[in-house]
This record gives sequence, C-alpha cells and structure tokens, in this order.
Amino acid sequence: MKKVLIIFGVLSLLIFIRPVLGLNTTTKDTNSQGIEQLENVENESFVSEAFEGIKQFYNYTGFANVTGGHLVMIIIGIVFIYLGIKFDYEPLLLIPIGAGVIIGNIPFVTGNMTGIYESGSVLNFLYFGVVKGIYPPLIFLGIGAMTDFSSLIANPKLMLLGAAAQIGVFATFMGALYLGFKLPEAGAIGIIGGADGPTAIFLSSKLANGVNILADGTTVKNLIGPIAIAAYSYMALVPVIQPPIMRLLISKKDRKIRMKPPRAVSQKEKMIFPVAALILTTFISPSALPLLGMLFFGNLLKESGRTERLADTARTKMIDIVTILLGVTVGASTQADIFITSDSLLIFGLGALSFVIATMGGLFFAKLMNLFLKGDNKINPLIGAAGVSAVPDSARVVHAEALKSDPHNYLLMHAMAPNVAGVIGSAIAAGILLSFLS
Amino acid sequence: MKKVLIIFGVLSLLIFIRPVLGLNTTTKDTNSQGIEQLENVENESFVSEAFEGIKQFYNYTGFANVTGGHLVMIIIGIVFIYLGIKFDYEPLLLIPIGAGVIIGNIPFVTGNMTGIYESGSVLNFLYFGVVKGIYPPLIFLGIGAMTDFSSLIANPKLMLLGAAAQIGVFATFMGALYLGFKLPEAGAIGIIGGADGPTAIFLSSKLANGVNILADGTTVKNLIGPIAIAAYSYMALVPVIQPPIMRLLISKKDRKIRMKPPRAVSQKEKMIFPVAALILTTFISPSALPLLGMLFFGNLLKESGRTERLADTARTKMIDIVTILLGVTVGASTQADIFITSDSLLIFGLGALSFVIATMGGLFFAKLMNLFLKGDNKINPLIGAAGVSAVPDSARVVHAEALKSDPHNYLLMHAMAPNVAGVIGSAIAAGILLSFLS
Amino acid sequence: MKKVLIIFGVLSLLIFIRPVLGLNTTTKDTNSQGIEQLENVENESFVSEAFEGIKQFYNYTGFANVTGGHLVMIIIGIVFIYLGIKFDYEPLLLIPIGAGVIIGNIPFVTGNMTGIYESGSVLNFLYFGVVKGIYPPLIFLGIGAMTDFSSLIANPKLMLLGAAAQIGVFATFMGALYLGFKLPEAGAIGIIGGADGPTAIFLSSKLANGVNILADGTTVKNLIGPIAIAAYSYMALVPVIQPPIMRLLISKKDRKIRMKPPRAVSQKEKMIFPVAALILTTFISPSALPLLGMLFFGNLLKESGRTERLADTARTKMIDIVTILLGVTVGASTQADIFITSDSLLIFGLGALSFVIATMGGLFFAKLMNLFLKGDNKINPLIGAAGVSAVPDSARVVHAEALKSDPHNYLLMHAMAPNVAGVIGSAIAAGILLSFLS
Amino acid sequence: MINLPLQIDTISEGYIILATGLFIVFSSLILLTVFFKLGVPALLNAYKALKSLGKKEEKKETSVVIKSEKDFTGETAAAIATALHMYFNEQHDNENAILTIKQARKLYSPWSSKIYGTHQKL
Amino acid sequence: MINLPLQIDTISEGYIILATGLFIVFSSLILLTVFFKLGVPALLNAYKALKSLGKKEEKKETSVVIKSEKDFTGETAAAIATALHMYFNEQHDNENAILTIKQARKLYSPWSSKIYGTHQKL
Amino acid sequence: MINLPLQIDTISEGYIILATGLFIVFSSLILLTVFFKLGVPALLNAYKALKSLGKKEEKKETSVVIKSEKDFTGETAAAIATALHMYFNEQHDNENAILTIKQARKLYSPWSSKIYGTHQKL
Ligand code: NA
Ligand code: NA
Ligand code: NA
Repeated sequence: MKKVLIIFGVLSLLIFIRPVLGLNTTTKDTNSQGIEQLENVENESFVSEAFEGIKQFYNYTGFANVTGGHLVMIIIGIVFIYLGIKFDYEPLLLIPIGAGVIIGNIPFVTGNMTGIYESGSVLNFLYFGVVKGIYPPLIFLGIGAMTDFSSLIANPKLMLLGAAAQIGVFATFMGALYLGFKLPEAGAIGIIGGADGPTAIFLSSKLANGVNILADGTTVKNLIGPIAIAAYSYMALVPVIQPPIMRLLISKKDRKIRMKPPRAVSQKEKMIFPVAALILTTFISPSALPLLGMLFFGNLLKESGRTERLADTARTKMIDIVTILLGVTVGASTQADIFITSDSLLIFGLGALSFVIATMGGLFFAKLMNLFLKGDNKINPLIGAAGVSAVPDSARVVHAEALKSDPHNYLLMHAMAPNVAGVIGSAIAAGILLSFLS
Repeated sequence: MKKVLIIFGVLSLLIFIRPVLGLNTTTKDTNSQGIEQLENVENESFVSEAFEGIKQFYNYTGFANVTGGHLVMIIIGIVFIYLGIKFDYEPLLLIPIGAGVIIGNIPFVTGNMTGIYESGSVLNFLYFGVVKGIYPPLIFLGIGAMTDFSSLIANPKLMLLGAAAQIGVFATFMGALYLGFKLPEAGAIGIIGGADGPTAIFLSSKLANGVNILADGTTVKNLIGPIAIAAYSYMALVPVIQPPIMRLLISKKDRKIRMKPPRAVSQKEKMIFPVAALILTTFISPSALPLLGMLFFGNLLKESGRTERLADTARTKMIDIVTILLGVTVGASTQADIFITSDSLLIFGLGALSFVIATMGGLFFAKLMNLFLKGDNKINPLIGAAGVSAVPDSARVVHAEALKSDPHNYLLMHAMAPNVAGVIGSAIAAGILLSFLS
Repeated sequence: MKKVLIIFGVLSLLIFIRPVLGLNTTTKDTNSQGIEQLENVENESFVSEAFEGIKQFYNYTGFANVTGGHLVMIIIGIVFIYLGIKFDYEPLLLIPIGAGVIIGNIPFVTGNMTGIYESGSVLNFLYFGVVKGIYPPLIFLGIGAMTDFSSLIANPKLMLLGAAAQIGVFATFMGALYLGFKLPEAGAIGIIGGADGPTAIFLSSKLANGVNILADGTTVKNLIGPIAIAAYSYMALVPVIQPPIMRLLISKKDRKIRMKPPRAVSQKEKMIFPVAALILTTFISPSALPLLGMLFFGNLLKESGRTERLADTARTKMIDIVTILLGVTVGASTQADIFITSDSLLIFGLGALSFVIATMGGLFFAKLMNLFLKGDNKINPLIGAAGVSAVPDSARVVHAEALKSDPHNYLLMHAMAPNVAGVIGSAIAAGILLSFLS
Repeated sequence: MINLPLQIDTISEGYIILATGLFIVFSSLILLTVFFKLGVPALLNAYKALKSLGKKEEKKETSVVIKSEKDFTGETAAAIATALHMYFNEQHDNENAILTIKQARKLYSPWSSKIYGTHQKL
Repeated sequence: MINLPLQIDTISEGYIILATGLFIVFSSLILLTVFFKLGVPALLNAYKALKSLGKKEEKKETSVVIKSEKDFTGETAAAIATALHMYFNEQHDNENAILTIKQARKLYSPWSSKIYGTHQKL
Repeated sequence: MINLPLQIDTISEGYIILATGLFIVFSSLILLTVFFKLGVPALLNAYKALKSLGKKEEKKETSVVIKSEKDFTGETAAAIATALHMYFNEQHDNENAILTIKQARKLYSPWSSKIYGTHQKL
C-alpha cells in the first residue's frame, strides 16, 4: 500500500514541478509545428502568463463587474432578511426573498448560464414556475389545506367585507393608468391591492410578463419582480400600515362593539363549502380557476376527513418546497439592471396607495353595513380592515387594535371571515382583470 | 401620519369621482385628436359603457358558456367526492379526481390559458406528468417503498394467481377490438382489466395519447381520461363487484378451506427479492422498466435497512404530492367536450367486463391449482380473486368473504400474495402490449 | 345479479373460444376483399402465428439483446448495493446509484422510449435535472440547511485547509490534460478531486455534457456518468483511502497533538455567516453561484431561527426526493454502450489519484501551518485530511485515526471546520474552472 | 384596426373595468353569501329528509356528529377565542445555542447515511 | 406498405397478442416462482458457505437476525392475522368539530410565519 | 481563429489555470478567514453600539442569548465531543423481522385510503 502511495506521490509531484523545470516544452514542441504565431506566447514567462490568467479571471469576478445598482440591491436584500429576523415580519417570505435578492445581484459576466434571465441556467429553470404562474396555484392548494372557513360559513354576510377591500385593486389599476402604464400592466399593478402574494405573481405572470404583445405592437414590460416584491413588502408591513388608518376612520365607540360568538358549523357544511364555493366563484370568474380551483380543492382535502394524509402534505412539505423556490427566484428576479427603473419606484408608490385604499374600503363598508344591521347583529367596523386579506396578519392587527379599546373584546375569530373572503375576492378580481386584459 | 392618510384619501376619492364629474374628458381631448371614429363612443354615457363591460364579462363567465355536458360532468365529480367521503371507497383517489372533474368542467372561453388542454395553462403544465407517463412510475416508487412482499416470497406459487387475473386484460383487449377500436387503443383499454391505476395511465399515455400516428395514417384517440377514470372507478367498486362472483363460482366447502400459516421470511430474502425481481421481470418485459424498475427500487429502499430515510419520503410526502397532482389532472382531463363520447361509454362497459373476467380468471385458476395440490398445501380458491390487484381492497374483500363462511378463517396474509403478484403481472402485461403495439 | 354475471361469463367465453371454432373467419372475410397477399397468412395455423408472436416478442426481451457489457454493469450495480448494505458505505447514494445501474442496463430495443438516453422516456425526463445541473443546487440547499458552520466560524484559519485540498482538483485536471482529454473535459474530471458529488455533477453537466462545441469544432464527450460514479465511489471509499496516507505523512508525535476546544459561537455570528460568505465567495467565483448561493441560502434558513419550517423541509423531504431522483438517474446513465469505454477507466484512475493528492495536500498544508502557529494554537495535522470534504466521512476518519494514537484526543469538532471549508473550496474551484473553460 | 378602441382611450376603458369589476366582485360574493345563508341549509334539510326515507342503520353515526356539534356553543367559542388570544401573545424563545450544537451530530451529514440513518430514530 | 399486415386483420392479430401475451405473463411469473423456490435458497446457502470460509467476526450479528426470525413462527403469524382482522374492523371516528376549531390557530396562517413557526413545536 | 490560442497548447494553458486557480481558491478563502477574524467582530460591535444608542426594551432578549452562550464554554464542547464520539460508535440494530410484519398492515395499502388514513394516527 505504501509503495502505491509513494508512486502516486512522486507522479503528482512531477506534474507540479514540470513547468518549473521547463519539461513541458517537449509537449509543446511536438505540437507547435506549423503554428508560428504562438512563438511570442512561448517567450513570455510562466509567471506572467499566470498573471494574465488571474487578470482574465478577475474580469469574471463580481469585484470587476459590480455596479452601484448591485450594491443597492444587495443592501435591500440584507434589509429584508434583517426585517424578517428582527421584527418577525413574514419571515417565511422576506428571508427567502431577501436571500434571492442577494443571489440575483451578484455581478457576473453573461454567457456562463449564471443569471436568472439567462436561458439554461439553474435559476432560470426554477424561475419557470414563476413565469408560467405554476407556483401560485400550488401555494393556494396548501393554503386551502390549512384554512378553516368556519367563521365565514357561520357568518356569510362578512364575505362582503372581502369584496369591499377590492376597491384597492381597482383604484390602483386606475392610478397606474393615469401614470401611463398600459392596460395589462396597470391590471397587474392593481392586484398589489389584493394583498395576496401568490395572486399578484399569478396575475403579473399572465399580464405583465415581458412576452405578451399589445394591440399597438409593443411588448408589455416584465413587472413580475417589482409587483411581487411590492406585494410581499407591504404585506409584511401590514402591522405598521393599518393601525393608524383604523384609528383615523373608526370612532372609539365603534371600536368597542362586541360581536356575538359565531354559531357552530357542522362538518357537513364544511365539506359542502369548498365544492359549492369552487363552482360558484369559478363560474363567475373562470380565469381565476387555477387559483380558486386549487384553493378549494386543498380545502376539500382538509375537510373531507378521508384525505388527511394528502391535506397534511399539501400544507406542510409541498407548500414549503414551493415557498422556498418561489421566494428565492422572485427575489433573484430583481437583478439590478432590470429592477432599478422608475417603473419599480412608481409601482412601490402605487402599492402603498393600494393598501391604504383597500383598508379604507373595508372599514367604510363595515360602517355602511352597520347602518342596516340591528342590535347584537351589528359588526365591529374594525374587522373591515381584515378584508384586505394578508392572512392572517391583518386579522391579528384588527384583534390587537380592538383589545386596545376594550381588553376583553376578542375579534380574532370574527376578523378571520373577511380575511379569507379577501383572498377569494382578490382571486375573483384577478380573474376579472385577466379576462378583460389578456 | 394622519395628514399623509388624508392626502391619500382625497387623492383616491378624486380618482373615483372623476368620471361622475366628467373630469376625464380632458385626458381624452388631448389624446383623441385625429381619431374621429371614437366620437360616437364618447356620446355613450358612462353607465351604458359599464353595462357593456358587464355584458362582455358575462360572455366570459361560466353561466354564459355552460352546456349540459358540463353540468353532467360536474354532477359526476360531486358523486365521486360523495362516494369517497360517504363510503370510504378509495377516497385518496376519488376525492382528488372528483375535484378535478369539477375543475375541468368549469365552462370557460378558450384563449385565456385556463383549460387543461390549452398549452401554457397551469393545468396543462401539471398534466404533462400524466401525458408523458411520469407520475405513474413515481407512484410505483412509493408503492414499492410501502409494500411488504413477504407473503409472496414465502409462497411463490401464489404468483400464478396474479398471472391468471391478466386474462381480464387480454379479454378486454379483444372486446375493444371487436367494438372497432384500433390496436393501440384496444391495448390501452385492455389494461383497465389490470385493476391498477398507475399502470393504466402509463400505458394509455404511451398508446392512446392522441399523438401517435398509426400505420394507416390516422391518429390514435386520446383515451387517457376515460381509461383512467374507468380504472379508478371500478377499483373503488371492487367491494361491490367481486363478492357475488366469488359466491357464484366457489362452493361453500371450498370457501372454508384453511391455509397453513406462511413461513417466516428472512431479511436477506427480502433484500434479494427486489433486485432479483427487477432483473427477471424487466428482462422479460423491458418496456415495463419505468414501472417495475421504480417499484422494485422503492422496495429495495425499504428493505435495505440503510435507506429508511429515503423509503419513508418515497412512501409518504413524495407519493402524496404525485397523487394530488395525478388525481386532480386526471380528473380535469374529463373536459365535457372531449370526454362525453360514445367511446367513453364503451370503455366503461368494457372496464366492467374486464373486472369481472379478471376476477373469474383468478378464481378458476385457483380451483385448477387445487387439483394439483395435496393436503394442507391446498389453497382457498377465494384468494384467486385477489389476483386482480386493486391492492389492498381485493385482498380485504377475500378476507371478509372467507369470514362469512368460517369466522375463524383469516385469509388476509395469504390474499396479499396474489394481490401484489397482480401488480407485477399487470405491469408485465402492460410492457407486452407496449412492445407489440407502440 | 347472477344473471348478469352469467351473461358476462358466456360473452367472455365466446371471445376466447372463437378462434378455436374458426368463428372469426367471418370477420376476416368481410374485410379481406381485394387484399390477396394476406392469403398465405390465413393458411398458417393459429398456433404457428402465436409462435411467431412469441418469437417476435422474444426479440424485444432482455434475453435476446443482452451483451457482456450489460451483465458486467448489472453485477457492478449489485456490488454497489452490496457495499452500501453490508459495509454501510454511503448507502444513501450507493443503493440508489446501484439500483440505477441495474435499471440502466436492462437490455432493450430502442424506439419504445425506454432508455434514459431516448428522448421522451420517463428516465430521460428525470435525467433532465442531472443534465441541466438542477439537482445539485437543490442538494446543496438541503446540505446548507443541515450544516452547522460553528467550528469554522470559531476557527476561521482552518478554512485554509479546505483550500489546500483543492490541489487535488487542479492536479487531476493536469493529469487529464496529459492523458489527452480536452480542456473542458479535463476540468470536469478534475473536480472529482473535490470529493463532492453534487459539485462534480454540476460541473460536468456544464463542461462535459456531450453538447457543447469546442473551438476546433468537435463536440465534448458526455462524461457526467463516469465522473459522478467515480466521485461517489471514492467518497464511499474515503475510510479505506485516507488512513494509510495519514499514517505515511504524519508522525506519531504530531498525531497526538491536542487542540484547544473551539470558542462558543453566538447565534448572531451564525446568522451573519451565510450572508457574508454568500456575498464574498460568489463575488470571487460568480459561476459557483448556483451551488454556493443555495448552500448559504439553506444555511440562512437554518440559522435565522424564523424559518425552521422551511429549513426542515429542505434538509429532509426535499433533499430526499432529489437524492432519490439524482441517484437513480446517475446510476441509469451508465448504460453499457455509453459507459464502458477507455475514458471511463482513465477517469476512475484519475479519480483515485485525485483523492490521494487532495488528502496529501491537506496534510502537508496543515504541517506547514503548524510552522507558523505557537503553543496551544498548534493544530493536529491530521485534520488537514478532512479538507477534501466528503462530509462528514473524512472528518470521522480523522477522528478515528487520532483516537488510535491517543484514546482521549477527540478531533471531530475540529475536523468539521476544514471539512465544510472543503465544500466551499470545491465549489469555488468549480466556478473557476467553469469561467475559464465554458 | 379601425374597430379596436385603441389604448388612447385607456382611461375610460379603465373606468369601465373599474365599475364592471367592482360590480362583479360584489355580486359574486353576494351570490356566495346568499347560497350559504339559504342554499346550504336547504340542501342539508333535503339530504336529511332523503336519508330518513332510506335506511336507519346510519342513524347512530349521524347523531354522534350532531351531538358534538351541539356541545359546541357560542360559550365554547368565546373560551377558545380567549385561549387563542393568549396563545398569540406568547413569545418565541431564542433558540438555545447549546442545543443546536448538541444536535449537530445529526445535522452534520450531508452525504453520509450513517448519520442520515439515525436521523429518524431520534 | 405491402408487407404490413394492415389493421384489417386486427382481430386475428389481437388473438395472436392475446395468446402470446398470456403465455408470456404466465411464463415470466413461473420463472419468478421457480427462482424464489429454488434460486434464492441456493444463493443464500452459497453466500453462507462463502462467509463461513471467511472471517468469524460478523457471526454475532447474523445469529441475532436468525434468532429473531426463528421466533417468528406460523403461530405468531396467525396471531398477527387475527389482530389485523380486528384492526380492519375498527371504525373511523368522525372528526370532532371542536377539535378542529381549537386547532384553527395553527392552520390559520397561510402567509405568516408567526403561526407557521409554531406549527412544528406542537 | 488566428487569435485563439488553440488547444495545441492545452498543457500550458492547463498550468496557467492550475496556478491561477490555486491562487484564487486560496485568496478567496483567506479573504473569508480575514473577514470572520476581523470583519464580523467589528460589525457586531458596531451593531451593539448602535443598539445601545436606541431603545432599551429589547435588552432582556439579548441578555438571554448571551447568557446561554456564556454557559457554553470549551469544557462543554469537549464533553459534547466525547458524547459524539460514543454516539458514532453505536451499531445499527438489524431491523426486527416481526416488527416489519406487524407494521405491514400500515404499509400494505398502495391505493386504499382506509389504511392510508390510519397511517398518521399511529
Ligand atoms: Na385580498
Ligand atoms: Na393487476
Ligand atoms: Na472538496
């Protein structure tokens, strides 16, 4: 054994020593016949050639290609991660997205199949699920399998609050039109107001994907990245955005309204719900089929009582895998040269506006509903804010806000109803925009 | 903060009020120069335009496009779900398929990438795994990782019962030929008699996929949907179909035969089994490699004792994910305009026939074997019915039937042997049909 | 019910009896008009035709098409499985690869979409993740989510040992060039010395994929299979390869050096590590982004403390699924006619050399470092061997070797540092080779 | 080309979409509301009536379900809500550094099954 | 084209496939049967013989396996079969509605990790 | 074509890549080393300084972390290393054949949910 090793060792040493001894000239000699222009290369010393190699390699490194844009985006990525870790704002999304932003903004020389926009690269393959809108329905499947629609079934009228918050979608759509975006682009931007990440990615991958061609011959912009980032950022900031609006619009007295406990919901109703809701909502908005179909299919898996195994996989490992891939590729799609545009800034502005309007819409409509409700049927207008979706953060914000006015007013169960209705409402709105604009 | 909100609010109110005040004419004026034909549009009131929009949208809804076929299929989907929940018939498949049937029959206007047959739609991407036969081998991987072949190893002669039940496959194949189906189509239909969902989908995706071109220039029909639905439906109905046939063909006396307990099987035999069976079966039927290769690979993961981690994933989360995607897309592939044909009806008829013949084949062969077996080596002919596969339902039907004649005759362990042999037999039969007909 | 069954039975019997009774001549008669050349077929008896069918089928079986190469490879596959089970050598990889080798060497007739190299086959679809280098980054994601970099953070200078072992990569690269391989092929072969399976597959899928075209117009060879098999084989054999080299190069006295326990590492440092290391390493070697990006992203998921759910999925079910698919397809890619070449033999020879050189590089550099370190900062040179990566086997080999000289010298924690540094080093080396040679 | 409204008029088209869209979202959710207020109870009554005409065997099962449903009154719901409230106020503990290192032996095994294998048993 | 049997004769071709197919299925499963009746025991004996020529170190391990196998007689198998029978007759309980709602706090968290995070700890 | 170094000179090109590559690998890992020796402590101090300027509310949380970190001295690490050593020397037990068969009822259920369903409850 030792002998073998010694032979190996000597052999390998030979390989390393050769250039120093000039032994490899023999190899060159036998090969270089007839190729005269290589002569000058031979004259250069090995060290200077190696130096050339290092220089050449340096041109490939991030240090040689970095721009201010890259650094800005990397810092943004770090801030996302920091927010996720420090303040626990939607860490399951902000941390993968933040890491993705860093990954997407490592400077590289194109042609090596490194970047997310280079066809054939690994990131490009994983990004396929975003571009084709495949990840969002799979996320909705998992969400359906983890969502309990009981409070909505018990009090179906709260469904209207989920509709009211869609005012944010259409107002942002109008705002984007005023700012000069094309119709499909505006539609994709508007959906930020739906406060629903997968829906936003799904719709923008269909409307503002950089591929579709408009009636006037121009190509739509690829806005998937900015829209997704805006949607997730503001969803993470819901606990910051919503409370001041609530305090502004809802009076102290109204905030103290206690709602009667929801009635118990039978398992049969829970089983009927996903089937009936699937048929009704997709009959109205067939373009939302991938989202709503999967959402209610997932919920059926959960409520059937016979497919717990599948529901469990859908709401744990399956949604986790998709979340990881979605987060990192959406993040990486913010490559500086594509992301840092005035459009992205406008989209961030419109996104903030849309969350504000959506919250206001929900709150106003809740007040409006109270005009028609009597006695202990009256609702606490705060739960209107939960209609934006951003499940379950906005429901918890409502709960926390109500507790500040009355430490024994537990609104969480009630706020869940408009909250999940908001998800359905946004998906319907996405379907409407899709059938008008695609 | 409040001020910001007030500004936001006013701004957004402006957006909504504008059309009412006629403010947006300014925008139009600056743009409409030179485009005279828009004039008449301007004259229409905003309300009537919105009404036009609603009408236009209505044309996209399911209500406008629904046909009788859609409604029939949706009801079938609901029935599938009902059967799965109420009677616990194969719920892990009937519920996803039922939900898929509903999803696939929501009426929509083509062109929006909604339907499963529209290239680029999400459902179409997920359906890819069905069309290309990718899901079935992955299901077989999981099945291999959860199946214990001990009873088969202990009593290898019971393997023949799994062969006998394949008579159902070939008889159905002949029946389909008589009914006018082309050879490959008939082969795909025949495999329904294998009582094995993944095998049926795999073979039909290769033979009757709507893509292959026959020698006479015609294209084969796409029968994946009806074949898969028929296979899974009758598998779910095994507890209804098999008992009367058993009672008809097996005498009271024979039904009471007790079998001696199987010998214990060593771990080494269990490790050798998947490797040897993989080599032997695929040497005989190489076209069945994707199915049998994965089945025995999965079983090796289980029995090696070193890869429990991988086996566990294969038989839980991995198979669950594939089952969800397979079920919902197979269901959705029953889009009314493609599914409701006389072919589908014929296939359902042939499918019933094939289950009956397969069961009879197994029972007769078991009686035949008993002629050559002596003393306590005699087998209870009921276990022949388990040769159809439909694991483990038909084994349990056998067990239950034997208990009716003798409350202390436990056949379950014995019936598992022909049951898993039936899976192997069907996969071999599929390979034979594939190499003859593709 | 009985009546229905009897009718079914009679019908099916009719089908089987028909050819015996000559009933199907009617069918033929009505169809055969004008086709005279079929006449002679009619004259043949049914039995001889069936015999023809069996003969035809026999030509499709493995028995008819088997070659010596197939048998050799199948035996190799069985040996892999045996090694995995019996000696517990990397069973999670050897068993799937061994099963894959068997699956890939079942003889078949091309044209039925069976083989891994036939476009449209199931194995070909699963192999896509290997060819495009998608599986390795996903494996790295899981590895990141399961790796604790504490010992490296506590003692960053040990990182250099991970660099020293990369001498094996570059020496093998030179050796391959001397043996006549083209530059990109040599680069891919060299990475075997990185002792890191996913990195080897990733780089060979980019450099030696049988697709790229060189400057002189020739196409590179597809060496993914041999390289992957060599890398995984030698990784499995690390406990056999490394100890004699250690004993040869490190003196008894040095082997007894005890290292002071590493300092405790704070959670904050652990959180900063993946972000900082991601940015620094990929700035240096952007082509390694898919590997290093995913590795440190996975580690961030683990260390953030907020995304435990995602980290858990990444390091269990997700990595398991990818491992199964990677193992079986890499194994199956060793189809005899493609794998059994002199190139494969050379690659295996070079692979052995590379592991030896890498180990020697690590050991020598550790001795070198000791010249500059004083007192209890001195390191035990044995841990240099762990720099090859092959996590965690080589660290454990170091640990075991140290215990032989001093039964109370626990080096495991210390050896983990160069061990994980070796992973980073190999990925950087892969990026360097990729940017020079692609 | 002549018949297309062109995007010059995108703003008015936007308002039409706005009005139409809001109308549709509201009407669809109202439809759902009505269906669950009226349709589902009707369906369930019909189903119950249908079933009482049929076999009585499954009665026992049904009665159990109904019983557990009856037990679940609003009082219980309120209690649960309180519990939930308290639950959400819980703080996440910082991961214990020692624990992490103790567990490292399980995690430190990217490629080796020796540790992989034990992973499940613990 | 001339040499192709055309599908006019599909029925006879069908019968050939039927006969061939059944023959092959049977013969392949007979092959498997024979291999496991005769081949595997022969292989195992050969392996045992080979091993007894080699080292004796691993004897202990093997004997443990064999022992546990010997303990598992037919009697045990029958007992297990009975147990399985009883097991299969068990009824699924209806999911308790209260329990579902109690657990809702875990499920109600599509996008938020606060609840997601706790999911694993329970 | 003329400007390409051609692969005739692959060997020298190889040596250049060898030298360059080793240089880069070393320098990058040295960079990492330096960053973690100097950069990270500096960063952490800066962060701590920054934080002490800000709110004091979060102090408690931090102190807990630090405390548990302080508890984890080198002594503990040594103890853990010993434990790990002993752990790695453990042998895998052979899977018990009886157990496997006993569990078969759960595994024997490729397509049926009756057993699938119970899978999770056990
Ligand atoms: Na919403
Ligand atoms: Na079968
Ligand atoms: Na390495």
